[in-house]
Amino acid sequence: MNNADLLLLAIAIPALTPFLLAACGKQPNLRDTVSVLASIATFAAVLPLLLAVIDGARPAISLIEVMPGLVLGFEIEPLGMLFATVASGLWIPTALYSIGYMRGAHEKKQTRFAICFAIAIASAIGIAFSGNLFTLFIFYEVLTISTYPLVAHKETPEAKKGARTYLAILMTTSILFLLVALIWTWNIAGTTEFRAGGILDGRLDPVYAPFLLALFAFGIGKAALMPFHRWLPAAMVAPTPVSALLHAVAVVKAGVFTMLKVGTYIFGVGFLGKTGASDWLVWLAAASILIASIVALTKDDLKARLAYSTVSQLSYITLGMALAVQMGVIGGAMHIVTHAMGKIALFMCAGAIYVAAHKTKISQLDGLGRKMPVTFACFTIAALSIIGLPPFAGAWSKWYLMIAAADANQLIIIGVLMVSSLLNVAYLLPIPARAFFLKPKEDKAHGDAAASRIEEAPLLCLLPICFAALGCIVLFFTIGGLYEYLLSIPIRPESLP
Amino acid sequence: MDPALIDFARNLATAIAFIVGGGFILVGSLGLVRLPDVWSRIHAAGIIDTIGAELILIGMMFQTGLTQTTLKLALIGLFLFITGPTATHAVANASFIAGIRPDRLKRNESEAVLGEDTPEEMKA
Amino acid sequence: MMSLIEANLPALQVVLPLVAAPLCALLGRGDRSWAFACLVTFVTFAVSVALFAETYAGTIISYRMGGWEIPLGIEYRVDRLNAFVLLIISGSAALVLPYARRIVAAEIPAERQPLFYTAFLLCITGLLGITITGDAFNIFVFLEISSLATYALVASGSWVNKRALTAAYNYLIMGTVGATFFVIGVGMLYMITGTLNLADLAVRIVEHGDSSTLRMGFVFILIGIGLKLAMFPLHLWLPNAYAYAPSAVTAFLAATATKAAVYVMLRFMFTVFGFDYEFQADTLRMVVLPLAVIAMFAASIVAIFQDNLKRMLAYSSIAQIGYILLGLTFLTETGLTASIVHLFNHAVTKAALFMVAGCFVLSAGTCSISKLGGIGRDMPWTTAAFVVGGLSLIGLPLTVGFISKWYLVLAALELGWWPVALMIMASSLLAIIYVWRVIEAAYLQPAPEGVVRKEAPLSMLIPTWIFIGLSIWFGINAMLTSTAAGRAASALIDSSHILWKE
Amino acid sequence: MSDLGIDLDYIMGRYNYWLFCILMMTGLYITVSRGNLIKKIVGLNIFQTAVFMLYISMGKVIGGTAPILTEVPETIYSNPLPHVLILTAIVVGIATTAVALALVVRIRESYGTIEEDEILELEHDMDFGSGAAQGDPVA
Amino acid sequence: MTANLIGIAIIDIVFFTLLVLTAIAILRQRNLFAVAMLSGVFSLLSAGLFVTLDAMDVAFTEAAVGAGISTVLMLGTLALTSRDEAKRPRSALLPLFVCLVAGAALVYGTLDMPPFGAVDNPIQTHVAPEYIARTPTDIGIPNVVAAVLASYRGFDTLGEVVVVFAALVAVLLMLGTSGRRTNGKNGKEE
Amino acid sequence: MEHHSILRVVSKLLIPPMLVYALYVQFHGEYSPGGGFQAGVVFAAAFVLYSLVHGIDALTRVAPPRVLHALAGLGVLIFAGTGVVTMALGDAYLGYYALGEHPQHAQEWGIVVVEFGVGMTVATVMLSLFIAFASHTRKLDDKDW
Amino acid sequence: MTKALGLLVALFALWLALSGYFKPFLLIVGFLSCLFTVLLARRMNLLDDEAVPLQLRLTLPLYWSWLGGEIFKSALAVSKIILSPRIVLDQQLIAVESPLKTDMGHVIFANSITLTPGTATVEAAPGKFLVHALTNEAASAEAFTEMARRVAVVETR
Amino acid sequence: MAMFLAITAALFVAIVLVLVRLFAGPTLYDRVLAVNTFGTLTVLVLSALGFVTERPDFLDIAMLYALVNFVGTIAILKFFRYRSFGRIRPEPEER
Repeated sequence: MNNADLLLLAIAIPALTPFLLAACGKQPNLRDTVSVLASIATFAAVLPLLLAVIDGARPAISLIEVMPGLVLGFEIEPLGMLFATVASGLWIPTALYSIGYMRGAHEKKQTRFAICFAIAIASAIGIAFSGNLFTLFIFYEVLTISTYPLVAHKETPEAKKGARTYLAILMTTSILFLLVALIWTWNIAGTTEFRAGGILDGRLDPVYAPFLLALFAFGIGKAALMPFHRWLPAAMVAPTPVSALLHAVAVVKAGVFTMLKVGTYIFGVGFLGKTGASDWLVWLAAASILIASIVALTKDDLKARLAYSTVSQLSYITLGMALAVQMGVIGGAMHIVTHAMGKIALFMCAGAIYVAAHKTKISQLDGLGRKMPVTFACFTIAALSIIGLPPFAGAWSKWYLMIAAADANQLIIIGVLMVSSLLNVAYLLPIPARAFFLKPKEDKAHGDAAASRIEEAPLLCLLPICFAALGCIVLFFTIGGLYEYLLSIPIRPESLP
Repeated sequence: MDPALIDFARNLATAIAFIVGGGFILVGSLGLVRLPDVWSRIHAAGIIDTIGAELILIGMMFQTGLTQTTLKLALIGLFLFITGPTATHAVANASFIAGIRPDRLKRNESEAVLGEDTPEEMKA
Repeated sequence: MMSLIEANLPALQVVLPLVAAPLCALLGRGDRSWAFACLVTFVTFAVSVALFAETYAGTIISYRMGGWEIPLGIEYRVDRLNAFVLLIISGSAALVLPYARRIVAAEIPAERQPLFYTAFLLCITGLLGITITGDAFNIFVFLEISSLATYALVASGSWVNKRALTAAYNYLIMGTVGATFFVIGVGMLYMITGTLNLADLAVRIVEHGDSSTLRMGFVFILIGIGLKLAMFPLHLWLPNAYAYAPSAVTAFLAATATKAAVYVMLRFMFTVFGFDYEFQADTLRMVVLPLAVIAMFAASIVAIFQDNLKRMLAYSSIAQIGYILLGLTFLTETGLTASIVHLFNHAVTKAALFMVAGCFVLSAGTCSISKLGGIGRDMPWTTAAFVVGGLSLIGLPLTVGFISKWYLVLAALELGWWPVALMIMASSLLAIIYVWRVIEAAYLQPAPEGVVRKEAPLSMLIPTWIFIGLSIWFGINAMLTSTAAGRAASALIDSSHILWKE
Repeated sequence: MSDLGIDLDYIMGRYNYWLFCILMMTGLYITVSRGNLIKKIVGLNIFQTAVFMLYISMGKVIGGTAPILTEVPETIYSNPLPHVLILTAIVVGIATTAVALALVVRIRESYGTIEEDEILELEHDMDFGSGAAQGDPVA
Repeated sequence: MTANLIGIAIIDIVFFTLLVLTAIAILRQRNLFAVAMLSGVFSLLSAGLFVTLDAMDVAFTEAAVGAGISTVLMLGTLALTSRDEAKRPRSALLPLFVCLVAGAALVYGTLDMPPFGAVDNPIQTHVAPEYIARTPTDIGIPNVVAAVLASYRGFDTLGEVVVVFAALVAVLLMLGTSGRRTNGKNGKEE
Repeated sequence: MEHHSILRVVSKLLIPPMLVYALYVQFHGEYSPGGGFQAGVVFAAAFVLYSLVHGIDALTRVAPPRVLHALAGLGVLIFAGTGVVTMALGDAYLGYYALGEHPQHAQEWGIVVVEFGVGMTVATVMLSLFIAFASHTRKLDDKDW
Repeated sequence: MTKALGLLVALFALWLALSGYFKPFLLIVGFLSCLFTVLLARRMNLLDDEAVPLQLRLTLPLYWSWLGGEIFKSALAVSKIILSPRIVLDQQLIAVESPLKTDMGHVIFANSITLTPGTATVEAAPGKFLVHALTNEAASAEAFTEMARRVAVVETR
Repeated sequence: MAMFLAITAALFVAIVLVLVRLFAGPTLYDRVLAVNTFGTLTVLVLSALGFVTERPDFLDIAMLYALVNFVGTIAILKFFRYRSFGRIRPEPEER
């Protein structure tokens, strides 16, 4: 089996899983087994690809020419491979976790949930492997639509409203800006292929470059750049596994990943740096980082706070791209991984808390740490990773981003990153602190009996959390390999043979 | 006979027919406007339908001589001759049944014709 | 025999359904006439496939009715453009008719069904005739055949809802005014050129030069056809006509009627008038373009507030016609490609969507969105078809709608018309809203109490899904449609003399 | 003539068309402005007939005769083509009228009126009055 | 210009004046029976006009249609509907505006039209003379209109027949084939 | 004797000539104004007159709607079928030259046949339309007017 | 059968008068047309004395010419009324006895009354007519009897 | 020829007068009467026009109209009578 086949397989497995799931929708156990097996199989297909890519292979395949000159095709390069690995890798724990969560919370329509979940993963991998912007756009939209039912899963009025917001913003931005940007790109470059060094250099009048970049930056709504970030908090009405995987990993990372791809392979870092087209984006991203952090401080709802945190963290990656230096790309890419690890753990914790204690507000968590020690320990680790303290993975990505800012002579940005870290501390650490150190409030309604029944979440929930928290630590020590790997992201145009 | 003379005679005949017929038609149409009610107007229409129309057609026949066109004109005359009064009768009948009566009726013998069972509306 | 058929293909295209119509009326019983009509449409479809294949390479078939020389007699002229449109029309017919049986049986009294199918065949005849003919006045005649049949078809919705009658009446008045305007326009052209043959007209219009008569001929034809194709301020007949016509009729009309009119518009605008003069181009760009843009927004916004699914889709059709006209007003090859490709794409999508509405009507007895709660569970396949069709309406990738939007935006960008490109996209966002209302109702709302809804019968599901399949297939592999449309467009542009063409 | 600013030939060459324009406008006005469904149809007929006249007058040759050939040589004939077209158009017109009238009959049966305003009121009631949803059958 | 030609021109104008008067009478008349009659008169006057414009066949058709079928059908409809048009205030401004714009466009279109009745108009030189010149040899019948109608443009006529047939289908679809009423309520009298 | 006997007698006198006149118009379309359409209308008018005087039921007895509808379709088929025949004979659709050796006769034959189809359709359709309208309501009694 | 034949002959004469062409084709078609018409007339039950008035004497043209004179005279009378500056009418509805035996005779009589301006038949009842007359002179009974006498000559069975 | 023009002119004057009656009414029977008379006049005008346009052989139109006009008049009366008085007038059995 060669790499191209593997590539197809990596997409096909999650893409075909829904059919299997639908077929065995009547038997929950079988269905959930299929779900887990599929996630493992996908990862198994992705891993050899990763190894091949590390070896320098660039498998490519083009499926069909949709319109003259517009190809539906895949090509793997380091950045995409990284994203695919993260997405598929984290699917396994999430699959396990969601079994526990969904059963624990007695959610309805679990089959639909599993199906949409699988489609979402398939499209995330599709995004990762896209050989051109057009293909990427297709999977981008599939991702949006397949996650809509997940967000609206509870079918309550709030869920519907949140899902509407989610859909409206993502669709609006993608169609109104991204598609136009895509067509514009195609119009001037005659192709939408991802090429090292970009395809616009020499074709696009530098005067227009900022505008095209703006179309991209706002068009990629999944990157949650302010002011188009509202969907992310709105989507928090979804069941927690959804928030965990999709809104910490697949969906938002698809957004920033696209951002990186566009910066690196469409515009080209060199072109961006030369023309200064992305300067404005640097400032916008910086503003986004700070404002989102401040908003996060004001939120009492745990998931909402995490969501705003995500908004803020995503802007780091956008910032990395906008800095238009190699280190920025590397830092951004690295942040994809580290933040994913951290945030998924945090969300899973939030879910565990909901399943075990039915609590969603931070102010209700007082003293819960003693009842759920493992959960909150993991929460603390992940939080520290997000904040960027060694020995947790988050430290490295922030480090590289700061280097990038220095490379780009944006000293103020370094300051911004510092301030942001402080804000992270301010909004994340109080949570475990309350849980561990404060006394539980008297709950008149449920009484002590209810409170005393709270214990750790089901094992299926707990295991993935531990796994993710562990990942945060392990990643810190193995970052060298990742850095080496990321250096292979081509920045300059390949010299023609 | 002199063809010119025949021509003249023929034109003269046409002219007379036209003048008389046209005169009747004008008078009839004037009557249609001037006369006070349906009943009297029926007679004005009668002038146009009968004497006026026929005379004009006859005048035309003089012009065409003995050709197929003459036959057609004669046929038109015949049709008008049959349909004209019938239509007039139908109008008169309809307005009679509708209960419309002449303004100042000098003599009314309608019961004599219709008999005892004449509906109220028709007696008007 | 084969060669005889082959030589007379263009005539057969129209004559087949034409001869079939009276026969169908004579057959007498509903099912028999249905089967016969189906058979005829299949054969007709085969004929248009043959014509399409023949013209795909670029041959222009010219068929002389009665064997008379061209300006004397009536010419049938098939080129890439109208072969494509013929394919759309006969293909839609061949799919809608099999679909029609069950829903027609439910909506139309049994004794009227043979007449219904006869009218259907007549409508097909008219539409095909409009498309294939190369004679300006012949267009009018066949336009009226299709229109009269359409009025009857729309009015036959009155057994379900009496408003079909007023809808048909309004359609009739506006349609007739439109046709008469068209006749005035053709008369003016005839007056200054002395010919009715479209190709001959094109040549002689150039010879005779610009004149106020030519200009007004242009305007009257534009308005006349505009009425028929529901160009924005002239669209008032469409929503009710589509909403209250029998479901099968709506599906067919939405797929074909306005499309044939658009074809006539294209043919006149490009082949006949050819934009030698500022006046025509200015009219299109200063008047029709803004109207098209307004249509895209206004109609979509109105669609959002409709509770009747069919009516909502009808308003959406007006908006989609706006897209088609917009592509036309660009006066570029890409713009035309966009228009032509959208002809096909919208036909496929809208037919499918209206068919879904028909399935809802049959099973749920209503197509009121507020009463379709939870129908996604009861009728999974039908609703799924709606979702895919809706996505295509929005213009998401992997559906045909995307292809159209792509070309349209591309055309706008080529001209550097930024605001237009953004507006195209903005209006498709409105489509999201109205499509999503239905999807949300179908999946996320609870079903009304005590309602039993069964999945639509296969005879209706299969045609619906064929349309959906087409709209996916040609969304993924648009080579055939976009190449065909591109070729047709370039042929049109080549045949016309656009004044700023390099 | 031209120094007066009036070109008599020009006017003579067009007066016929202008007259029919007036007639067309009258017909169109009746169609658009009247609320009675039957009257609209009558207006439509007038409108169409005026168009027919436009066609026929363009086919006229002054000094010509009907295009039915005679033995007389050198006869000028009027243009037969507009005649043919208008024959067809008249037939189309009567067909349309018949369909329209049939519709009016049915409308009257269903609505009890043939006045547009009253029908609109009834339909407005159907939409908003009873609270019935728009998509519902109203037999 | 002989006296005859001037005479025809005058007849032309007289007919036209009568037509406009009739049209205005139709506009103002509220009794629908009177409207039906007036529309019959209208088509009869136009038939006369067609005769003066050399269009015998058209006049023939218009007379047959206007006086015969059209009136009878309209009466048949009136018998089933109502006699009078309701008196209702309607804003006449918009329709007036529409008509004036359409009329202005028409008049503008006539400005460059080839003059009425001239022998060298494009339409008299391009296709039509061919018909007149070729009919005797091609088809061998004197009525050129019939030749064009049934042979040169026979397909148009086929379309015309189909239109008539379509009208039948349409009317029967709406009113029923048996002639008996299908659905109950209808004002036998209002 | 009914109160409109005059009308009855006159209509009886008039109908046969009207029919013959209609047929004359039908078959002289090539020589003088007229043709299938006009003939059809006059033909129908004669029947309308009959029904006006003798009632709609008498008319439907003489000309049953079913037959009329069939004939209407048949008329279209005659016209369209002529085209199919010429097509089968190797000429174009409605190319009458295929109908005979002598070109002019072939054309004339074609025109006659085609016009016959027109006349048949128009007459029957017009009559059917009248019947459809007239019988859509309560029957008009013969004496009722 | 005689009626049918008579009608056929009459109709064919009408055809010839209308046609004026004596081409074999047109003659054949004409004959067939007339035959067809006769068949239709039979189907319509028209073949009786009223539709085929073969029984009428040849004196009909004579009667017509007399009637023409009458019409002319009464037309003049009515014209005088119309043209007079003040219109004076003596309208009346009078019953007129009809001595005629056949329907055809009745019709001829009634139509003759209507044809003569100044009088018009309004309603027909068995054996008598209701006639509207414009003036006293028009309503004079002698004129009607004279007319009835002349119609009777034409009518005889 | 002048004669025909003259008679046409006279007929036109008559037509105008008849139209005045037609427009003015007042009863429907006045109008029917006017229409019928108008028909007769039109037959004459059409015949005269045949002569004016020098093609008198086409009297068919006039003949057609002479026949059809009658049908029209009868139709108007029949339909109008039924509409307005059909109910008032007793059914035949009752008489």
